[in-house]
Amino acid sequence: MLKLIDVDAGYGPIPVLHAVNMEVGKGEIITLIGANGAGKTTTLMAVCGMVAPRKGDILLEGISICGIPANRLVELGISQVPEGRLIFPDLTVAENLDMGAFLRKDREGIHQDIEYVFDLFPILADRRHQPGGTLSGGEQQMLAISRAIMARPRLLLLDEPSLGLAPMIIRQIFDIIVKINRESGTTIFLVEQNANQALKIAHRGYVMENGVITLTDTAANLLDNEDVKKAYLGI
Amino acid sequence: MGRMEYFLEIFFGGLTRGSIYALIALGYTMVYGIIQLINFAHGEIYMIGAFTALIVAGVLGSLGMPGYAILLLTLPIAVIYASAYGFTVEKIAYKPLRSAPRLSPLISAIGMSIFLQNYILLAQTADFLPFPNLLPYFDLPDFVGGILTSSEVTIVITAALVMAGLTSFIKFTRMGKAMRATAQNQRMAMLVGVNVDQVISLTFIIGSALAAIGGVLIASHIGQINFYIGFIAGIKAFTAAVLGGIGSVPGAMLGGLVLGWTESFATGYVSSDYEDVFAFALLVLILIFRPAGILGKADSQKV
Amino acid sequence: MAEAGPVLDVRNLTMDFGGLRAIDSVSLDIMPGEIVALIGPNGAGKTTFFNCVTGLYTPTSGEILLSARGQRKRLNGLKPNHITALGMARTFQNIRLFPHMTVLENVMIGRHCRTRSSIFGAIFRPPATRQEEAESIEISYGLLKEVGLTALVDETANNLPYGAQRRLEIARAMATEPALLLLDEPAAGMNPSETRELQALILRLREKHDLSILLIEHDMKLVMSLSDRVCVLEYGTQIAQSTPEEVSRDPRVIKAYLGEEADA
Amino acid sequence: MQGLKKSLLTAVWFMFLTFPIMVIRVNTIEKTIVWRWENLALVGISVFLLSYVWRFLMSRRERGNKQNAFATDDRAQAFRALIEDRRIRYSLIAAFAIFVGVFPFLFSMYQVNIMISALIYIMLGLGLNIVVGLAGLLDLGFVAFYAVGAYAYALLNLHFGLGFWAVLPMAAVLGAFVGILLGFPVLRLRGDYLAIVTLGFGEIIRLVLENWGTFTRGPSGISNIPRPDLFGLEFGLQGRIIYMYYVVLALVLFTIAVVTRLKYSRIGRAWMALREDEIACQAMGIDKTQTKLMAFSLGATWAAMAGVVFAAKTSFINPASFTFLESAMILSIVVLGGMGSTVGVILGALILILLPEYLRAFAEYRMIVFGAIMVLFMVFRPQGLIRDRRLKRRFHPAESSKGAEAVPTGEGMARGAGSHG
Amino acid sequence: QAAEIIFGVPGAHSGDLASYGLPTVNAAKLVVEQYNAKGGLLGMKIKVVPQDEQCKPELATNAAFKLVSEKVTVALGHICSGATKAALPIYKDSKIVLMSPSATNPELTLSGDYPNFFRTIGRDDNQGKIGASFTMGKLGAKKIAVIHDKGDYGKGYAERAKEAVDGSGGKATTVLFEGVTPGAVDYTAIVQKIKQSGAEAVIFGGYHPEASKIVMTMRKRDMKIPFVSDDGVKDATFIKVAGEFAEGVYASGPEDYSGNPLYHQANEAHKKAFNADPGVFYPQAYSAALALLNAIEKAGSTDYDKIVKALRTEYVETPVGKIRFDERGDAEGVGFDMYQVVKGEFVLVK
Ligand SMILES: Nc1ncnc2c1ncn2[C@@H]1O[C@H](COP(=O)(O)OP(=O)(O)OP(=O)(O)O)[C@@H](O)[C@H]1O
Ligand SMILES: Nc1ncnc2c1ncn2[C@@H]1O[C@H](COP(=O)(O)OP(=O)(O)OP(=O)(O)O)[C@@H](O)[C@H]1O
Ligand SMILES: [Mg+2]
Ligand SMILES: [Mg+2]
Repeated sequence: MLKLIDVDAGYGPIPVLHAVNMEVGKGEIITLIGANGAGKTTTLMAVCGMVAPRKGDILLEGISICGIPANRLVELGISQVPEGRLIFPDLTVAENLDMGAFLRKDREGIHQDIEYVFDLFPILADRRHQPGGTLSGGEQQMLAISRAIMARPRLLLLDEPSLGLAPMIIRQIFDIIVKINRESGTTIFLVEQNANQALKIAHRGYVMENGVITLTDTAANLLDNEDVKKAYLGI
Repeated sequence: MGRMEYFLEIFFGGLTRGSIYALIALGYTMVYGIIQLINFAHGEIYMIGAFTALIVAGVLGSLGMPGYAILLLTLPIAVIYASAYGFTVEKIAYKPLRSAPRLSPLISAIGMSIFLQNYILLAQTADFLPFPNLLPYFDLPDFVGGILTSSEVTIVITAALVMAGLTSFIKFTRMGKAMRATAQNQRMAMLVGVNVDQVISLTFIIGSALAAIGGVLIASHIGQINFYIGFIAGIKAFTAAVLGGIGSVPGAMLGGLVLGWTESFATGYVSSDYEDVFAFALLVLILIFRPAGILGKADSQKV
Repeated sequence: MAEAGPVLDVRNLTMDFGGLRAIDSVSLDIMPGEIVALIGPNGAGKTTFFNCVTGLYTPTSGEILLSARGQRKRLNGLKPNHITALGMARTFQNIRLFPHMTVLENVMIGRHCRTRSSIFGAIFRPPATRQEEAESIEISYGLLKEVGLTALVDETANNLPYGAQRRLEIARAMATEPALLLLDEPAAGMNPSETRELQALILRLREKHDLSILLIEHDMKLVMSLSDRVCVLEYGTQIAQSTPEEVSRDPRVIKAYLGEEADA
Repeated sequence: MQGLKKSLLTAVWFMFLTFPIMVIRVNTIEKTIVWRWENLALVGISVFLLSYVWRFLMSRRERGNKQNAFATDDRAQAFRALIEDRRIRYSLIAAFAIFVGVFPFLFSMYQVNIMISALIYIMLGLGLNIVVGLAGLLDLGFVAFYAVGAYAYALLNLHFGLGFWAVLPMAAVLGAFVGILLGFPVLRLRGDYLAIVTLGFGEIIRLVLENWGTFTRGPSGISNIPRPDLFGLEFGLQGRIIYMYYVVLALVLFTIAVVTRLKYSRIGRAWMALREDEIACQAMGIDKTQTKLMAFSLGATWAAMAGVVFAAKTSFINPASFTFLESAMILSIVVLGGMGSTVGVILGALILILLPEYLRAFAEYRMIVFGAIMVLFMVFRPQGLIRDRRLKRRFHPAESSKGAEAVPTGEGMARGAGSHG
Repeated sequence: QAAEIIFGVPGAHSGDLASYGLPTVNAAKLVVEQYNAKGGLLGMKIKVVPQDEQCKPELATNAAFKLVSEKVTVALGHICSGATKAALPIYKDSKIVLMSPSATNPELTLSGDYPNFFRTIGRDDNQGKIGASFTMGKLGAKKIAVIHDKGDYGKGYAERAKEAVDGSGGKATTVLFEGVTPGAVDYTAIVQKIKQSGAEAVIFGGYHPEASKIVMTMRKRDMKIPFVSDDGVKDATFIKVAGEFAEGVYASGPEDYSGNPLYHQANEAHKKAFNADPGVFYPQAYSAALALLNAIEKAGSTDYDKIVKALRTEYVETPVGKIRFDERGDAEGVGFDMYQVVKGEFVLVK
């Protein structure tokens, strides 16, 4: 479904990614783990068109998506839970969700999906008329995930969705990710610090160090890998 | 003459002036709302709108067209041209500065304003030019006849209609929604599929169109224009936008009216020597008690 | 030093946002040298509690008392900068460094309330000012050494990796010479090995600076191993306050926060 | 090919855009119309050509953004190495100092006169730089304090016969006082609200000067303001101008010294921190209001002093000199030069004040060219001419080796810093 | 000696007051062209050097220094009195004659400080008195509203007029004395205030843009009271802009020159050359240019003292009449008459 070929990317004069190769199959959950500043977010940004690769190519279902602006990629079915959540602070929770479905035209479906995410995160239903900016950190994270779901994406990019969430909610969120993947066949590209949990739900994983993919394997193998254990699982 | 009548005259005078301020203020507020830029060249767009109208009306007039036909053709052309200028100015002077430090586009705007003023000065004239009265004349009932003129009524009604239209556009259409989202977070707006460049262009186009309408209305009412009219009107309209709460569309309207009334009443009951002093003093006072303007929201950023 | 009284004494703190009661009559005290963790589900009011205590929000009701630097003071109604000067410092849930200033300067800002030099001092640079400045640099540098950032003193803060930014925020807070340090999710976004380093750092700081610490954290492993006492909030009310072990067994806490298979 | 099409389209668009204004001239009274078709062709051709230049510059800018990592670093490094070589640096500085010192004897009075203007604006720019560049308070009414200083001198001289040197410190104090007075109620306003309120204050002060005729002589202004004296010596016009030049130069040097010291002081750091994040600042124990007020009134002090100099230089003042446009110009100096950077502000002032003078050759096209240049400058140099650099501190290996970890000294860590705008 | 006569034209050529300054440049160009076509002056070509100063005092000093450094022979200009005051000492020290077509501030000539200053326009103080006595006498108004534009010129005029009214021994009173903001979006409020004050006539000090706006607003509201103003208003542009509403407006101006063929000739020349009607102060500027060049011609030299002497002794035919200059620098024969707009033209009120 998604393929990164020898991608180099960075910000202004600063290079971050070096010849990154990745592949995400249809309906797969893959996870990208790595230390702070390794370049995980940058990878996602390159995929969603917010950072232009300097070299290499990114293919979505075999078609190059380099140079396509981010807003057009949403039409192609890529949706994202960005780092820092980026809630629209003055829009209410409901309006934020509505924005998530910006490109959709089916009112009925949108309505249903709003109910669906309120089911997933009941606290959002309680806060539905509160401006997004006043939500607590965790509530904002839930809102960001819900908003991404609202776009009914084919490929969902998640940047550290468990950041700042209570343990119970983290588990819940990972369950939800699996659920979305199973129920609607959404392909999931998960970036996580919480490598342990991420690898538990993922099919395959990539490890990134300083902008270079150093290791890739099935999630189960990575969980057993000694280096990974030491560096990322804290065991 | 009765005190009441005098009061009403002053009141409606302020309402007319305020409506014009409001129309221009909308452009400031929308642009500010979306890219946090004080678009100092906006006053010039208003001026260009009026100038284009003058030229078009002149050409049509010389062809011997009847008054209403002139108005019907002139207004849309002025609006189109002002929008085209607004659009182009954004592309040249602001778009390359999207990721620049915050004050850079402000300076670019000041430069643009100087440029446009002198462009008109050189291409047309420095002199004041008579502006034909394009507004329809109709008889008002006797009891308001002494207080109001028909052009004032036209101005107030047009302004109200335009503003109602704009409000519902922003509230109910997809584009309006996209505008609000872009205003809050451009990156995220892009990530939910909003074409941010397009939204920003549209904002400039709408703002410029409103300014052109204001320009044509007030030029018809006052009967003259020159290349410098944009500057003062611009500063006032900007003040109005801030007064109402910059970034807020209803705020700009309210701010325009409040400013118009303040000036009008200051002249009427105190002295026009200090008309502007009152206007700015009011601004300071309001902001001291409502730091985000009358309708502005204190930002709901959380720590 | 005041004798063994609590450093921070919060009584019946309540905070309303419009109709929403974010904190409902919460009481909490922190003894000298103690590390207390504040946990609870998202939106429980933990950050709000911090904001009330540090003066960013004005609480609806309740008492906040701080005993530090040899005096005991009621904090209600004081401005945040005043409270910091009294001996309490904090970090933020969303990192708030001064992005375009250097690492060293960031820490030196923390020295602001402990130094005196005025405009005239700045212009004429009398010996006193020069000495104060030199001292500031020395202390700040020392703190950077403690958090392991000396290699980056001249880097601007926005160029730092995330983990380094967190540590810088802590160093900056320490520069204000607090008796009580408030940390809002310091381990968020860190991987387990980084978290372990953080834990060591916090303990080191406590040792060296006679520090009490109030900590918000969702990483249970960190909370359990670090804190002397844990206070649990849910919907703004306090549902438990006890040792980490007891709290982790408390059924209400498990139900509200940890979830069934608490694997910490 | 692609470029040709683009340029053609651009040309057509601009021909459409400028059509009514450039081509048609109407006389609504006599109902006559003049068509100036030649202008249309002119617009078309020049836009067509300019669009190539524009695209070329744009692509260079893009490339600069993306790939200057090594290329320009080399150049910059080489340049810096040159500058940092002591001998070269000192001889450069000495040469510059000598040039500035003998300037009045090399050039005509006109040149000296406009240089005095530029120096006054350097003072103003540096003053505003404290407020905008360092403390991040957008002040659009800076000219109010300038007016306060100018009028203080003019009036004190008129009524009490006080001289330049007596008034200069008085005006400084007065400026600070007015700064505090105006700043106090409004400094809790955020960002652009502050901007408009200061704009309002600027206008209010000007209007009061204009309307309060009995005190200020209203719009007709005050004339015959004496230039500074030197122990009562009399010079001719030329002598007075040259003396004025040195007086202003000395004041500018004083300003630079003060601003530089402030910038790297405890107060200066607090200003910068305040500019970056107010909430974090408060949490670090900085008194927001007090610190802002300090910046605001210090800026006002400088504006007032510059005002005194200005009044002495022109020997005539009236309220028309203190319009909003003047504030805008001073702000442009700061931003165009590079916010926060002293050298930048100096360059900014020289460019923005001297440019219109040297554009006199363009006669009536002077201001349109000036406006265009302002836009282009910002577009192609958005962060200003000189980017403010933070002072680096080198720690001695001896000191660091005691630490828990090895500390690199200088080079390695300095790279990349400052490359963020 | 330079092989050229440099004819400086400093004034506002950009910014808000450009409309007052640019006509002077045109006038200078036309007159100089005439001379050059005849082979120049004293065997030298004349070159017009405009210098923009936006009516700002500090820029005016720059412009003056610039002209001095370019060895200007004579200068026509400085449009605003303020800029003129700031620049005059520089010309004085460099011994250069400056002649303004528009600076009306009395001090400029009355103070005696500037022997090098001349003007082809009358002084505010005279005009104000004329306006007031005309309004009280001929028009018989008892209650008079005096309005001005807060500017140097307008306010000066209005103050003189007010003095005259108040000092008339009860013949009439000023019922309103206020300044309007030039360039304001509209003047409805002040007009209503005039109406409310019960004034029987309005005296306005200022320029034509504000005057026309106020008059139009008054007339559209059926206020038919007389409107009396100054020579900043007595300008063709006023009639052009105000159109039918200009009818009946009084404005004082230099002694009647509508019968002067030179005046019409100058206007025609402008229309021919620039394809537009001339703006304000054009006749004064045209006259000043003629006067200056004539003085050089008569003096037979570009020597300062000789030019000054010629200006004071030699009469010259100009669009504003046959003039020469008195000791103080005011043009003799540029007194003021009162005019009224009748059928779209200013005609002398007998
Ligand atoms: N906007 C930016 N401009 C310049 N450099 C940046 C920018 N954003 C990130 N970087 C740098 O790029 C590198 C990689 O950052 P990235 O955000 O991709 O890391 P990450 O793996 O997502 O880390 P984290 O776990 O902290 O989110 C870091 O060194 C960072 O400092
Ligand atoms: N300024 C505000 N205005 C309105 N409501 C607010 C405001 N600040 C916080 N709240 C609400 O108060 C509640 C508590 O928020 P708080 O940030 O304290 O939660 P928290 O315990 O820190 O959660 P998390 O662990 O997710 O950060 C939330 O429901 C939030 O929506
Ligand atoms: Mg990341
Ligand atoms: Mg929180």
